[in-house]
Amino acid sequence: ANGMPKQLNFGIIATESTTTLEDSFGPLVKEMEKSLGVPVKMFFASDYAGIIEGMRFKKVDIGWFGNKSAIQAVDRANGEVFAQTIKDSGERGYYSLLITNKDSGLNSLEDVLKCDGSKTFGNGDPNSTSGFAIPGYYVWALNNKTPEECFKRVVSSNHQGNAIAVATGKVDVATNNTETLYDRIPKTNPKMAGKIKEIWRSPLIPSDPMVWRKDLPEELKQKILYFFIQFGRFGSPEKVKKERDILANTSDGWGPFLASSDAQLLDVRQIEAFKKKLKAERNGDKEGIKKAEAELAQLKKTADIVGQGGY
Amino acid sequence: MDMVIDIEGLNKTFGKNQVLKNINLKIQTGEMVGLIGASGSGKSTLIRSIAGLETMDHTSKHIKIFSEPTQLGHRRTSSYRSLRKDVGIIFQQFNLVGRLSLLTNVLIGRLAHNPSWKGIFKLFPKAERIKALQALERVNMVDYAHQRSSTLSGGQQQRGAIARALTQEAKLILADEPIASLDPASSDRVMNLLCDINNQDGTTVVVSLHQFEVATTRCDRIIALRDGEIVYDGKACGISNADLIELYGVEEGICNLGAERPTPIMKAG
Amino acid sequence: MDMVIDIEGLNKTFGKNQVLKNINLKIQTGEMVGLIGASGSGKSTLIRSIAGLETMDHTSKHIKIFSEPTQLGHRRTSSYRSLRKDVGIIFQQFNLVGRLSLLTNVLIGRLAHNPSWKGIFKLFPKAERIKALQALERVNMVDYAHQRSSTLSGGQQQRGAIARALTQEAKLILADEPIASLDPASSDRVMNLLCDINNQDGTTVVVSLHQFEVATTRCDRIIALRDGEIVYDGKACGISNADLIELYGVEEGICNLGAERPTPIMKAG
Amino acid sequence: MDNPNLQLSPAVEKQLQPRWSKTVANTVSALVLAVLLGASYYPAEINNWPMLFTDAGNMMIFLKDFLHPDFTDLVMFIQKMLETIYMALWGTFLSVIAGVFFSLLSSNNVAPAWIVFPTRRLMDSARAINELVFAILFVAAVGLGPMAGVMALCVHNLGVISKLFSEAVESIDMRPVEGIRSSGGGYLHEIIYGVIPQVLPLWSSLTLYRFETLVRSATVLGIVGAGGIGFTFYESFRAFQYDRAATIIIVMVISVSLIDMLSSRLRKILI
Amino acid sequence: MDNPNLQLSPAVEKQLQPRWSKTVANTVSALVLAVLLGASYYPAEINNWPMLFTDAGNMMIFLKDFLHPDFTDLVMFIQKMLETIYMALWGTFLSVIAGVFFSLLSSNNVAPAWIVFPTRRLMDSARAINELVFAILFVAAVGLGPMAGVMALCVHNLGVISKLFSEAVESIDMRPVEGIRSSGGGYLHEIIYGVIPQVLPLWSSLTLYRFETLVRSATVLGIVGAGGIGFTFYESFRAFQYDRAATIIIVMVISVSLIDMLSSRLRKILI
Ligand SMILES: Nc1ncnc2c1ncn2[C@@H]1O[C@H](COP(=O)(O)OP(=O)(O)OP(=O)(O)O)[C@@H](O)[C@H]1O
Ligand SMILES: Nc1ncnc2c1ncn2[C@@H]1O[C@H](COP(=O)(O)OP(=O)(O)OP(=O)(O)O)[C@@H](O)[C@H]1O
Ligand SMILES: [Mg+2]
Ligand SMILES: [Mg+2]
Repeated sequence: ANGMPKQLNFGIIATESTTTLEDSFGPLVKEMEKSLGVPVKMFFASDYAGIIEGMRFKKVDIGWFGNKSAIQAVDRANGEVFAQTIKDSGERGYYSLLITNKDSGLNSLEDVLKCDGSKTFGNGDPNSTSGFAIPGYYVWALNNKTPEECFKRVVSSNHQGNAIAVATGKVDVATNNTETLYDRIPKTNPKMAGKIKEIWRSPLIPSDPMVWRKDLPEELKQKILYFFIQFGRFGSPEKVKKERDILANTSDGWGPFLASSDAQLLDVRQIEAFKKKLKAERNGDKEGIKKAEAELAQLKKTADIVGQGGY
Repeated sequence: MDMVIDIEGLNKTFGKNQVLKNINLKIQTGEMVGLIGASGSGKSTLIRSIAGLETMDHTSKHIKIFSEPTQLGHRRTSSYRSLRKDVGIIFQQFNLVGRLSLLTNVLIGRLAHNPSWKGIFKLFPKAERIKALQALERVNMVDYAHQRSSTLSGGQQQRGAIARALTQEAKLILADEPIASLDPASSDRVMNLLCDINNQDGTTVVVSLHQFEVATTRCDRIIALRDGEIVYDGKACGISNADLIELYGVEEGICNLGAERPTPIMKAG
Repeated sequence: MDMVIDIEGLNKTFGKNQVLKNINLKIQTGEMVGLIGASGSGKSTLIRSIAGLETMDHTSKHIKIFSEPTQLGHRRTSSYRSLRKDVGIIFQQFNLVGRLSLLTNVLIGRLAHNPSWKGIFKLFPKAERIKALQALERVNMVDYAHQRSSTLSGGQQQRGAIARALTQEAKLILADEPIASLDPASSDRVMNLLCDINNQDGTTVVVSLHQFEVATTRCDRIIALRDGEIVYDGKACGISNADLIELYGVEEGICNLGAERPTPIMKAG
Repeated sequence: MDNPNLQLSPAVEKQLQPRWSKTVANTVSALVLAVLLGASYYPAEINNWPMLFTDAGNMMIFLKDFLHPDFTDLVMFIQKMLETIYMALWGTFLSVIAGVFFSLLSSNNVAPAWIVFPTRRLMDSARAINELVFAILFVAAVGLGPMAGVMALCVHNLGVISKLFSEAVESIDMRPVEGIRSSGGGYLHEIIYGVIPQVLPLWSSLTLYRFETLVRSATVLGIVGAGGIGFTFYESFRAFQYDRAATIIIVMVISVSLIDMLSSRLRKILI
Repeated sequence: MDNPNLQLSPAVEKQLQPRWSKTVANTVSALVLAVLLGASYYPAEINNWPMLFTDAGNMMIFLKDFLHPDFTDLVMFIQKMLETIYMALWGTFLSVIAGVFFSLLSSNNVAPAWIVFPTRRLMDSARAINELVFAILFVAAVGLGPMAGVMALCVHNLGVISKLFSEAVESIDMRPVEGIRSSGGGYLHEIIYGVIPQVLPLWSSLTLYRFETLVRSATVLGIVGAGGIGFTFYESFRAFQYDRAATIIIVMVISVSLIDMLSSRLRKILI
């Protein structure tokens, strides 16, 4: 892979967006083509598995991922985080939530952690960072409990499913995140939004990373990085305004990208490693514990160098 | 006397091929009618039309069964369904249900005599099963009652179909070549049966036959079809050898036929 | 002289019902053999066994066609496939392909005479189509060449099946009740055809028949089956009336039969 | 015949005996089914059924959101539908070509048992292995996009088509095939003249049914980034844009109905 | 018969004329198909096919990961499989019960056209409307869990079963039905004695095929949180635990094969 590729393949994971993805990403990608001088082809996939394996086999060059899937892209598909998206409001991330129905009588995490076995819990998709991993770590692992022993029933769904279930009283507590609860649902279903309240909020989760294939030609990588960093920042106010408008209309509404690195994933990696350790402890798997501890130590060392969260 | 079959101006066309041409036919209660004609002359189509299984062309007038119209022009009337139980049919191709046992096939002839829900749940009273078995006995098939009908030999299937029509105890029986696949003894048995129900029960019988010696000896009245037209309708003894030559539409064959086998027509005449 | 059919110790059982019992049979080139027997006596099963469409019980010895074994005990041999093109069959139930035209059905009889790929792509040379049409003409069916065979009348289908077997130009023809659904003139035409190919081309013909007057006038040799056993095998003239009574297994029927129609056996005897 | 009970011949008496074997077999199968259903009653939570009525109001509320379809993007949806049809067309075409072959090899009345068994197992695997595995497999070779989707759909569809086609083959009337066999026709002739004409009407409806299923397919096309109407539906549905989702549903219902009507028409011509 | 060309009778001459109508119809349909496939060639990116060979190595690398199944959780997978079977059993059972009814109503040879048309359109909708809509619909009524999944599967399956069953009904031999009709049997008798015995073998295989599909189903059961083997597969697959995924695939292939063998066996009994 030393020559410039004839075409750049850009994999985009279709998250819960409000506009058509092609319309949303089209202008940004057009600018990218202009700047790079190579055609950029967008692929909108409903799941990251295809994009990551595509990247592994050099069929995908750049991808937009969530934190957790980015780990896979880095570890499995020889990817590298090079930029981070931020919200057009300037927020650098979002928060994982626990929600209940306004009339549920539950008001805080303590109420949930009573664990009287009378309530039902809507857990997130096991692959979701904010819906499953973050609460799994901060709510359950750190408090040494599991949802299964706390609740009468645990079901799992995506954020929307859980929101509906809470709003209609089909489950008592469920996981969610700030983006879904405060941006999407009020727009699409204000009535339902009014029935839901937040009872717990996680630490900041860094917003989504952009990943490229590490073995792209150096020259191309420089061009890509330059494009992402300057876009919406450099140049005349008119140009910046135009580019900011484009960004604001991309996905859920973005601001200019930040430079980032694999270090952005450290938080989530730590959570995952901690979960592994817990699981190993529960199973009495000594080797597993040792491995997880070693991984945690390694992560800690990296974090000491690059800073927690990679900033 | 009551009119069992009353057909006026029956035309039937398949594609471009007019198979029945302006058929007018009246048959009275208790008649035993033989239907003869060359292969392809329209015998089966006529029988199927009487039974309401083919609809006439719209140029046709009517078909009445027991004085009730079953088809007017192109349309079937509502009485067509209610009359069916009084019309028993022995099909040329038997039309048995292959995957059911012979006995069940014969019991189908009893469906109309029982409350409909009993048939739906396949509940047949013992008396009905006896009736069906006795019908099978009459055609010498009682030993095969529980064999699946698709595995029966040709003649056995034909006798099964006859048994089904007999158990139906219909007032009119339309039999389409009921002895085609039968050996002489079985044929005789079956023709005796048909004559019996005609004589004793007064059932009207229309039977299509290729063996015209059987037709002429067994039937009071012969109807001959040629290319979809009725070319003879009258007493059995009225048919001449010349009629027959015309009927089967052959010149060379018939001499041969006359020479090599006795011509029963002469005898009957 | 060559042996066309050579059967030793053929047994065939369906379920618990032994349908053929220790059949031993030798038929030589050029013979015209009539197979008679009551309905259910095993005629069709015998014909199907000779054709290799039924496998014998493992208690059986062998079936040889043209001196080559096609079945040894329970096993079909490999020569069974290669011999089939020389054995033409007219099935009791015609076995035409309903959705294909009559002509195509007849052309199927020519498949073995052409390179196999031509048949696969449905390419039949003009000469073949002419042959097929001429065969149809011989059974008086040429006008129906392009009609779908499922819409033909019973007798028309039967004649189609006969035309298919004729075009095959086989060395052995097995005909299972080939005239059951035919009117007298057509029957005669078909029997003439079979006699012709037997006399002129030396084709061996085995034909099962219910009309024993036809069997006795047309065939040199009669084989009579009763309940799966060969009860008579010899000249046509050798059958007595008593034989017949025994054959069809009836007491009452046969008198009736004797009285009401001429008994051709007497004449032949 | 008037009083049939009077004197029965021994032959009739014999056949009147009840036949247990069949009754017993039927009862046993009914019992097995009942036990299985009973055992699954609580695990499958069928005991919740009263809620279907008590909480039917919720369903109404949910459905009401679909009552106001938003037609602004109709043209785009139709275009997406056409995109999906392109892919489904190729997926179906390729799998039918192969399916004819494999279905004949997996029909007991056409192929010998030692071929049928392995072919059937192979086709079982084509169905049982999740389509996503095939999707990613082809992504590895041809990259993201429609081609990978077409190939994945094709392999899975091959498994289904072979199964359905071979069920059709196994239910044909064997007499015409015997007719061809005994006329000296070869194996392929038996198939072409005896089998295919009989199954053609059913095969063509089944093909159109599978085509319709592929047009509806979303998961595979989604994961390989090939888009299509199913994917667009997901997008809208997951974003709770039920008004748009309703429009897509209308487009899909119309397409499926058209395909079904085409299949009826085709059938009528072929029968 | 030696030189058939010598003198042909006029009747033979007449039938020798080529028949254009059929040839033309065949050519036209082949052309339409060719044009459709051609038009879809580039949109469906079939032109990428050489990559299937040049990059076949990638496929091998990908498949290699599946070569070392990890059996540690086998018991759990089998249990998940059973869970799915519970749900599929009820889903199939309910939809077959209703499907028999609707399929008869949508068969042209059994029901009048004015009933067939609306019933078919209704069943088309049951198939065309995405299963997720039904899933959420039933979540609204009975909450998350197996029951909502069973109901959603059932409604969708009803659409498919009705279609497949009615195709089977439309391909029966009508002569036995005529036999029953002319014996005075009522409409239901025609169905029970004439139609059902003919379609039973095909119906039972089709039912088992659909059962198998439901067992494999994942999307619906996933969204309603009902779990099952399909969902477990997704989890492993998306976590790139191909060793576990391979084990699940083995479990699924075996189950599907068993169901298929059961269907062959059943067929043999019923034929
Ligand atoms: N597949 C089968 N399964 C069970 N029994 C069968 C099967 N085929 C034939 N039989 C039985 O074998 C016996 C002989 O049948 P076969 O068809 O050979 O009689 P046939 O002499 O040709 O009679 P027909 O003159 O009525 O055609 C019959 O009693 C029939 O019921
Ligand atoms: N469904 C059909 N479509 C087209 N033509 C048909 C159809 N049914 C019958 N025919 C034609 O109608 C004519 C009369 O057929 P029919 O079956 O009434 O003859 P038939 O007198 O019963 O003959 P057979 O003695 O051979 O049974 C035949 O030429 C036949 O080809
Ligand atoms: Mg007829
Ligand atoms: Mg026979």
